[in-house]
Amino acid sequence: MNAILTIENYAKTFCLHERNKLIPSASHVNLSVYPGKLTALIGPTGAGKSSVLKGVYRTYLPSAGRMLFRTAAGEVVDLAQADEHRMLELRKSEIGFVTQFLHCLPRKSALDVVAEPLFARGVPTEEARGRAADLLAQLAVPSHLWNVPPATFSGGEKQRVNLARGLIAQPRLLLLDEPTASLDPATTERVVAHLETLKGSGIAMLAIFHHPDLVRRLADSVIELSPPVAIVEPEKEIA
Amino acid sequence: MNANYELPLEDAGYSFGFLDEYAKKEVRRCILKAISIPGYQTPYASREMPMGRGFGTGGLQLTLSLIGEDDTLKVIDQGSDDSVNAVNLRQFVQLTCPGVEVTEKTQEATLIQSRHRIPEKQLTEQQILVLQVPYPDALVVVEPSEARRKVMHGEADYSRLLVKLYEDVVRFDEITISHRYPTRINGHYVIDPSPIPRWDVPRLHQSPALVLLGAGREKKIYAVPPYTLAEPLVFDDIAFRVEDFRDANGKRIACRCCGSTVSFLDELIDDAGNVTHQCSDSAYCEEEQETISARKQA
Amino acid sequence: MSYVAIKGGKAAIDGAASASEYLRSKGSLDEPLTLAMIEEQLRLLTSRVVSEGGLYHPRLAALALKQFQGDTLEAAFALRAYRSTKPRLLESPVQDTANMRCIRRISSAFKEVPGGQYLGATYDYALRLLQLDLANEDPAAFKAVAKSFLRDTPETELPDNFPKVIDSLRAEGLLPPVAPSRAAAFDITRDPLVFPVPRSAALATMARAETGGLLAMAYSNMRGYGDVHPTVAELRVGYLPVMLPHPVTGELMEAGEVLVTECEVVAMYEGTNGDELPTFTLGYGACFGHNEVKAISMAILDRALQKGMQDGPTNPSEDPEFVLLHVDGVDSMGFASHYKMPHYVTFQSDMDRLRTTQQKMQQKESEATT
Amino acid sequence: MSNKILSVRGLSRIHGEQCPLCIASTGPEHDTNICPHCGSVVAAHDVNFDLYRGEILGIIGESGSGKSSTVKTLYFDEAPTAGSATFYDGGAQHDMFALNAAQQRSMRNKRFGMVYQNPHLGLNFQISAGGNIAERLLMSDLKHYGEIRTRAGDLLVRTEVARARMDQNPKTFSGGMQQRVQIAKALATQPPLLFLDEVTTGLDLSVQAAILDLILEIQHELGTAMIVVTHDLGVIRLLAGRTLVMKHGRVIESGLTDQILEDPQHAYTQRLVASAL
Repeated sequence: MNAILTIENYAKTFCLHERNKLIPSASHVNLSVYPGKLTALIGPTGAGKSSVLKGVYRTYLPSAGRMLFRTAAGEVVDLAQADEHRMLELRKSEIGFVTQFLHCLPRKSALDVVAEPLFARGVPTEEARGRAADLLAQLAVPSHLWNVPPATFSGGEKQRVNLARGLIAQPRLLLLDEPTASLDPATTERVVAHLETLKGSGIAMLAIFHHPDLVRRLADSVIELSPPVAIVEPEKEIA
Repeated sequence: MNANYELPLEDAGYSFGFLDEYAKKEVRRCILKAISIPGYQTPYASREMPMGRGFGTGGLQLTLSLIGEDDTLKVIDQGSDDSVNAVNLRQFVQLTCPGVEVTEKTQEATLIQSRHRIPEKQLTEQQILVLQVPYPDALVVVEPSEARRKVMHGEADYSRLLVKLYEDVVRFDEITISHRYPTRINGHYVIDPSPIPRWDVPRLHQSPALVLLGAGREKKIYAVPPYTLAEPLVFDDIAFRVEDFRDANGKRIACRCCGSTVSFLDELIDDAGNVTHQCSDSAYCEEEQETISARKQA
Repeated sequence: MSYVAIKGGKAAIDGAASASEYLRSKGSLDEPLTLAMIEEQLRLLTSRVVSEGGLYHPRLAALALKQFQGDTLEAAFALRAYRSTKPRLLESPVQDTANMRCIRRISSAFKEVPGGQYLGATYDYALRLLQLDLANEDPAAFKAVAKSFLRDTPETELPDNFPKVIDSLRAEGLLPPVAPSRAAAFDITRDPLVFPVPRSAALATMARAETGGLLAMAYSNMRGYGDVHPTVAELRVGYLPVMLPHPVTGELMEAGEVLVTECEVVAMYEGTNGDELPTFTLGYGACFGHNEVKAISMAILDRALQKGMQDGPTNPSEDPEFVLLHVDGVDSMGFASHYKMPHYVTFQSDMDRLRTTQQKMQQKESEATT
Repeated sequence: MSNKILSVRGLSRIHGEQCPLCIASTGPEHDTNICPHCGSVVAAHDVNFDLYRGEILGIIGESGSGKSSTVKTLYFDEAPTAGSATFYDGGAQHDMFALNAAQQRSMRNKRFGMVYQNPHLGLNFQISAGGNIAERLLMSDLKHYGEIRTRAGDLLVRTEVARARMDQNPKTFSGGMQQRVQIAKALATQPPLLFLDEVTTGLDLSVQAAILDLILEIQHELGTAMIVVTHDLGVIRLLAGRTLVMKHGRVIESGLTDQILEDPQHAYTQRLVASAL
């Protein structure tokens, strides 16, 4: 089977100009992600797990390596080099990212926050809201909250809205950064079930979980990262 | 200063048409330009005339530049041949243009200079109407800078003028412009047609007579050539309306002298405080009266 | 009077003319004013009229003042209308005011200037106390004034002309060199002002401007609606020989002389272009006759307008349209007067609009209350 | 490229006389945009970007960075010193700075919209809110009073200004409402490209959020491409997909907005982001 994402020798180093410091966050990362499979990243804090996800999403500009993504059209794109407009296009239609934090406009209802990725793809408003409602119900967000802006929600409620928003568009590649971090066991169970369904439908996933249990249950392959070696002598020309 | 200096008193005689010939030629050149670009305000070097700026010096320069010994001139102000300013201007032309005939009858005139009115009687291709203009630019109400107005005219950008009409309708349910109604000539330039009442605006449209407008103080000449479009600026769904001369019962008020119900009326208050109405065009009114008395005699 | 809405115009005009003439001659005196009296004894009044009338003819100015009973606006107007009947026969070359035979010449920029300061005739330092003995002046005493002045004034060798103060500033590099004039001067009696206009058009317009109007505009700049902050480099009053080409030989010859007031103000420097050194800037004013306030006002406005033409106006006095279209006495007084003319037709039209609007509003209100 | 709406290349705006040293002696590395040799102000130099249909591009920087100058030249408020901009509109492409003044005004009136920080620049305070919108409709040759009323009213309702306030003068409105009227006016001709210059600066936080929300909704509904100029990272974060960072007249960095915020490359941007956190 063809990998949807192949990472070759990814490395990320931050250059803090102010303090004249180079801070490595990941290095020598190699992995592949396949349709319908979940690749889990494990390793101690500081090993660069999030760095890999952000590199794939291009929230970080990779310092080295290639990230070959196979598009729906069968084209292979190096996400490390892709044009910004191309990246925006892929984010809209093929690559989803569920982070731990919810960024959204303060007065938008939970339903519209979740439905937004569908709006962006041109799904009619009512249909998009319907699908958002289904998903929120599945994730046990009480229906009286659906028309309220999530700003006032509890941490767990926010996280579920965030998840729903990340999952709704069913991208071909889903990046998950501790998606169940602040959820109670019952809700975690619902999320896991849903992720299994998505996997079953062929979605490829690259994920970080804070619980080894979840890795065992969901991962088809596991990549262990170790912290990169600290750079003692800052090299100015590295950006 | 030379104490022995004597004034050359014989110098008081004036050449035909008061202005020197170079000046008249320049005015005629500007008239030709104005006719060629209907509605465009052609700048010209307006000369000082021996009457006040605002008293018709622009119209007078047009008249004096055009008039020849075989012309017949009619001068009116407020529709009347005998109003002070009309008399004054006519006397001046008579003084400086020997041989020129003057008349009060609209149909006899080859050249008509007027302030604030167009004669009621339909003008002909053989006639030129000269209108005196205090403010030549319809855009001045929305834009004080002449340089910017010139650009707006060039691009036929009259949206700000239309916004003014829009605001009028919003506030008053009516367009409140009473006279000097902005009028679009030949589909491009919007002119200030001089302070004629709205009543007279439709008569600019496809007029057989050449209409020339002269602003002396503002130094502009513009024209509505014969048989040219002249359309008051309005919205598609709000009609242009002329002055309404109906009484409280909706009946058209008649002139108290000639009984006409189709002319523009002056409203008069007599010593007893009663309001009566009379034709603003005095020559028209007299002719109507003559027709009536002739009919009576017959 | 019963209604004569618009009849009887001719009689009214004739009557108005004789009534004005009556007021001119009524009173206690048997003698009419002579033109020489006006021209000589009211010389500053005559100066205003020749300058605002744009025609250097002091005797006709005196006549106009007599005819219009001292109204400078009307008198200047009459000179202008007279001028309209005259063709322009030729254009003079540029006249060099360094050739001026000065009767007064001062600089407030320097204590001493080449050629010296000549205070001449001025009221600047006079106490404005009414000189009551002039009320009944004895003709003999009147004659004696001039005689004793001439007797008591030592005969000194006054130079024929004085160097210009700004020439020394130029020589020092404090003022930019004279820009070679590129185009012929703009003749405002032949061409209308179509904005933007060249500086020469602005200068010509201001030279004919009404003194009070020009002063008001300049004063707004001095007070703070502007920032020219001028220093009078030189103010001179005197007789300028008018040089005209001989009709046959073309050689320049003196055709006469005109009394002129000229003022040059120096203002602070502004940002410079490239590697040129910064210099002061110059404002120029000049008019016919002896009228110092007008020449100074004009010089300040010239500087303000040059700034406005270059950088865009930030004050009314820097806006060429605003200044040049509102300072002409003949234009402005004519238009103010024209409001006295009948406006029956337009007012009828106004009433029609107001009544219709009132009706509509009343209708709306009554609909709202029912 | 069919998706492109605006393409800007080598755009420069220099105030004052220029000398050959202007460019070499200004910019972030010289910590100034004023040429020390001739005093010219290099307000913006060598700005390049492409804008796609429906995209929101952020331009962030302090005052004097050149962000407003860039937008002013594109909106024809100022003429550029150099560079080109191509506007792709319904199959046609226009070399914007080669158009004559009348064509530029027409493009600005009919195809662009602008919302200024200062409502006095965007609105005529002598006339009603509806009249302000009517002006733009009249510029694009709609001359039917009734239809103008309906359209203007609908636009105000869409931007959450009560229809009942349509005939009132905007000077009686709150700051937030004035911005809504400006947005309604800018949208009157349904332009494919909208410029927003510090539109929320100076407004209360809650009002800011509501305006930003409105802008996003409009972008979703109408697919209007926007260039958002701001000094506020929060505005960029919420609105813009891509961002240019400007300083002393130069674009010092550009990228996807989340990348600019989380992985800024330039020292200045790092400082900017650090100080906002």
